[in-house]
Amino acid sequence: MILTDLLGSDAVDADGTRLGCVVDVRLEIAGAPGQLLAATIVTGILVSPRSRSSTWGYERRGAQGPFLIARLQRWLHRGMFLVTWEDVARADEGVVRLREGCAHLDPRLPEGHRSR
Amino acid sequence: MRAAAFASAALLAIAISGCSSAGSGIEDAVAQGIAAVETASLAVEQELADRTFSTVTVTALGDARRELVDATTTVSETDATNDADATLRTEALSALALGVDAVNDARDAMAGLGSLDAAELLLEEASAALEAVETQSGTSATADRGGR
Amino acid sequence: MKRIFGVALGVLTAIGGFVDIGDLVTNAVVGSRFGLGLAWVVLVGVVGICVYAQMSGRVAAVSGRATFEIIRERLGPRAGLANLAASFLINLLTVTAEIGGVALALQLATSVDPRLWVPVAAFAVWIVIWRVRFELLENVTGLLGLTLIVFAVALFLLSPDWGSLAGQALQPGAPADEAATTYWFFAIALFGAAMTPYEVFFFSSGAIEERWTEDDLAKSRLNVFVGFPLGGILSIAIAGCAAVVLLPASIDVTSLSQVVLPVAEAGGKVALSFAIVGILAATFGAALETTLSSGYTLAQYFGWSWGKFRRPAKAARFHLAMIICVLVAVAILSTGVDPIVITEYSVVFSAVALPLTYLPILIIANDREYMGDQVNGRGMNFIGSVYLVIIIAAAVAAIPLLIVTGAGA
Amino acid sequence: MNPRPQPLGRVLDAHLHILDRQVLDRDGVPVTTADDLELEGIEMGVPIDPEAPPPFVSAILTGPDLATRIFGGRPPVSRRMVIPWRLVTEVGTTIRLGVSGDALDATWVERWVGDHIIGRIPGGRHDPD
Repeated sequence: MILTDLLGSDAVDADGTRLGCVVDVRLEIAGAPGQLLAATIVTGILVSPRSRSSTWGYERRGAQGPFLIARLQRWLHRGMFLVTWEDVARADEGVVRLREGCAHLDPRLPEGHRSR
Repeated sequence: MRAAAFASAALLAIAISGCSSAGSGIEDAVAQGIAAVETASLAVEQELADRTFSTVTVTALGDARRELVDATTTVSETDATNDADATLRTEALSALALGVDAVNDARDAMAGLGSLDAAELLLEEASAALEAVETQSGTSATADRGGR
Repeated sequence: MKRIFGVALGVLTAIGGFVDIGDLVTNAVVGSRFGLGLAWVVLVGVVGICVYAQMSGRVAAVSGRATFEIIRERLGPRAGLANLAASFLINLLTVTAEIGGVALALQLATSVDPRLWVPVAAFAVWIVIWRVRFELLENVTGLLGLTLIVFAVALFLLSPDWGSLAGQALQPGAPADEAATTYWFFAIALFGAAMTPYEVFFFSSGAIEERWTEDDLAKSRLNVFVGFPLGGILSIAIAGCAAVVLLPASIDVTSLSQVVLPVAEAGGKVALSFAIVGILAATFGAALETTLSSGYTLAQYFGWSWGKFRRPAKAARFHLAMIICVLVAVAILSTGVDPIVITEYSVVFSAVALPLTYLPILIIANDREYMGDQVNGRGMNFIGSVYLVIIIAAAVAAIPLLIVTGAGA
Repeated sequence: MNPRPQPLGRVLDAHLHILDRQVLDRDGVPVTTADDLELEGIEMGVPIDPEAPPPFVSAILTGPDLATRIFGGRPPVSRRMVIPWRLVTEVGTTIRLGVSGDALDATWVERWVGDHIIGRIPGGRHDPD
């Protein structure tokens, strides 16, 4: 499976109700140590209930500026949530099914990491 | 504020587009002709005063001639819708022809044929003729359409 | 001492590099039709290019990423490709205009048909890009371009009625014999000439070619905030010369030979030679910058290896793209199309393409992952946002005005 | 909203932090952009076993995948240009590889143009003066 098969899919709950659009996939560099970099595992998906538009991460990070763009982006993606991979039941063409009673988690990223 | 100005300018522009007539086409071409003849005059004047290089003068004269020929084509291809327009077209064409002749004389003079002083006088005549046509078209246009 | 020299050099090249065929032609056209009535647009444009260049230079120096990499990364492949197509076509148009400008400047010096000069100019552009070090080409053309100061000197020598010039500049608005739409059309053209996207692609990629780091930021700020405004003053001087000599004679500028007439009028042959050298250097320098920019934008979008600091075979597609661009420009010019007309269109389309190239930089300049603690301050964000609005307004209005005014005819 | 579980390693979002970023080789030479990622351990249309180990990133995809992201569709697996994820040493504002770009399939066009066109023009293999 490739990443962009998931991105843009509809996220539906166990009853088939649409919850939003899969806008991103959360990864963690935490698996078994590989040759050069520890394995990068999928830990969850990010679902935005109201917008499919591109996200620039404003709703997941502390960035505030420029004010207007930050506000617009936060508003478009208000209500975004993270679903852990354990709560994903199945991925079909254009639809991702979640398990019953899946938890809607805070989508924010842990603070600060910068490298060049 | 500026955005509003831009937007209203754009709307206004769309609203008033499509207003053109034979008269205004000729008027614009005559203005183009005047600009070209004045350019040639200025270049020749500078040449006579030894303030410029002959290469620049020759180039300016060549550009002026191209503009005059372009204006002449525009005028010749204009359809007149009334007698006034037809007369205007004839007069504009003859004034532009004077301009082309004068610029050609100046170019010849730069190549060593004839005198540049004489060409300068011809350019002045052509300029006067074109300005007369412009004044005339301006008045007839005002009568026709109530201004530009 | 060496530091001071370096700083001075940067500022001087920024001044000389600011003016290109678009600025030359548009300012002279506007001056000959509206006097200094549109000088305010040059001010708006210069502040805009300062803001934009400073942000993208800072992003390049701090994060090591050039402008079009950022555009692709933030806009994604689709909007990024639309942006690439627009920027690349405008760039190509500008390359054509600049090479045509070099040919026209050579015509002024020799009175040989510019179409014969086109292949010579194009070959010279290519060979310089192929062989000459980045710093050298930037500094030489920038310094020679400084001779355009002769336009400012000429304006003084013409001893104009300063009061009436100031009056024109301080009372913006269309004169009685010009339509309001034409006035605004030329306002956008001037804005596009001052804020051409290629300048920013070149500036940010140049920062990477010259391996800037955070330590170079102060220097970059000085180059931008001193060099560009002085370049803007040159632009206004070109308009001023046209306003003093050509406007009263009702000469609308349609060719490069008319642009230099006021200089000859004011300062005779000496001034004229400076002007011709200046125009030659400015258009040649800009031809290099625009050709490089076409390579930069393509390579950065697709992730190809690029840069003049590599040997050509190690940035093969980058060099191939530039060769093709120069050849296409020669093909366009060989049809006999007037470079001045191409210039007039290219500056307007520059204004159209600006928002999508500006927005990603504004966003990344706020991204701590890229910028660490060098993110935009509040003041910069405020000005940046104001300009975002201006740029979008100009882009939206440009095409309707182009159609309605028949390109300002 | 519930708090998220405490992460064990570095957390990043695939679209935000990886997609469309520049891929550089060991020496900092651009190789390509990350046009897509291959995730192993998810089969389309197959229920996910909650007990199975989590899926992981197996490769960076480039070339034809850019075209399909723009125009839609799906490239045949055989035409994919793949950079295995195990070659990645660092993910930051760029993705760094631990190998030289010349050794990768993904750079064959660049090498071909360099060898057959640009390298044949005089001066093409020298540093600029």
